[in-house]
Amino acid sequence: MTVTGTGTATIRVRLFARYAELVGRTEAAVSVALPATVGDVVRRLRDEVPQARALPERPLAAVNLRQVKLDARVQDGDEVALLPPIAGG
Amino acid sequence: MTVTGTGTATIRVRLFARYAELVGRTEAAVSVALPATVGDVVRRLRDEVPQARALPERPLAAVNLRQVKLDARVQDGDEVALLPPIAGG
Amino acid sequence: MRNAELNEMSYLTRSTISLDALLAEVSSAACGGTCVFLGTVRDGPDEHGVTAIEYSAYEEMVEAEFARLVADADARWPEARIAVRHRLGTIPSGEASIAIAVAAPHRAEAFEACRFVIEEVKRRIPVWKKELRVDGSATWVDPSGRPTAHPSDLHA
Amino acid sequence: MRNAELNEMSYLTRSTISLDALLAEVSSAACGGTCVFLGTVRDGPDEHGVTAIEYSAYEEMVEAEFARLVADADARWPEARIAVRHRLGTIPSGEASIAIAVAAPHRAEAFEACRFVIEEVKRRIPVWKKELRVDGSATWVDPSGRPTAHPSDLHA
Repeated sequence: MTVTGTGTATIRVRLFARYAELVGRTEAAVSVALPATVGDVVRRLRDEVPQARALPERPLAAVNLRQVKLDARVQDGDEVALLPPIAGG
Repeated sequence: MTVTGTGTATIRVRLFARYAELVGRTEAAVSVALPATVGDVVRRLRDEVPQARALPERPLAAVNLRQVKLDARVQDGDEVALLPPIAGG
Repeated sequence: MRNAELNEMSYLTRSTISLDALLAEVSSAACGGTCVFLGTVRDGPDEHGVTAIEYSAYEEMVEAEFARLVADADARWPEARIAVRHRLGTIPSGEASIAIAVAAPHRAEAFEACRFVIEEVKRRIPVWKKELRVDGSATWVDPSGRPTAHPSDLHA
Repeated sequence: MRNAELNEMSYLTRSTISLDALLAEVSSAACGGTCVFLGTVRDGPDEHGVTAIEYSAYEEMVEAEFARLVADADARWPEARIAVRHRLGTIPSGEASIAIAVAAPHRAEAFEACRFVIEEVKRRIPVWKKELRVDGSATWVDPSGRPTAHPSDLHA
């Protein structure tokens, strides 16, 4: 059951490959006021972490191991990943 | 250079798989009056070799290791093969 | 150069096919994608106890026709590197009767050329199969892949 | 049953991929056709001296996404048996980064399901590549397969 929730959510943000190099770290924790979307998390990260401005404004993203659009909702405790263009194989 | 030729040609006929079983042999030599086609060779074989009547009248055929139609010409010394339906692989 | 190399050897074998050897033949620094097809002797629900298939061939023509077939594939996919081996004799269920390996700079060519080769094999390589069953019967396989209505024991 | 078996193990490895192990996973008496795809690290004329590619991944998501991808393929080709392994770490030119094996009763399904899996890998499995060159430079590869204009040494 999904509860939209109010208050503040703490989101673990993970960065990979070129994005991790650009930002100089592989993860960050950001707080967002609920309700919030993945796009809000990206904006918050870019505001709070200086080098995160180097990230695209609309990166490919996943929540809890699943690709989502930037308007997908996040909950407290979610893991949001920002994924550089996939080069699998 | 292909010479159509006249006179008599001796053709080596080879039989494989089910056709060899039907006829009870894997090869035969037949003589045909030139000019002659692969179809003539098949008819001659069916006339001369008793069990060859069990072969289809219009089998798949090859001359000198290459599939041909039954109206292809044959020369003295050619090898004609009668091929059951191919089940390669 | 590859074709010259291949022509020195046979497309046919009577032993187990070595996939490693085939892959070594096609591998190249310039090729990022390799597609392999293995045809194996099947004993599925439609086969009713096939223990092995006896493969026979018009061997001289198989060699000549494979050379032409590989040349045709080379012409369509000039950057593809192709190796193929067909096994003859009695092949037990589960073992490979044919292996095709195609390496290419990009995967689309590898898949397409590999598929082309197996489809052409089915169409033009003069090989025949007799299914040997657990009950001792033997049946020629027709080109559709299903046994014919001519059990060999009627003619053997 | 197969999926349960696969779920006990990882789709990822840091060692050389064993094609034999993959083929053993999919082999079945009912399957007459097996299609394999190998993606190998290329050092072709466009690559300018690539000695290796460093593969990194969002590993937990790779496992979850591969499970979903294989389930999608199972749904489309219910008779196909699918095994896939992706290698991570530094992979030298010529060695395989991914291997996919699909066995099926008939070859069309094997080819189609194998092609589907590699196309979906390219689209949805979160893996990234950094090309390491003979001159010491390193470049992230963009999804089109060509290096990006962002050499990593600017950001390292």
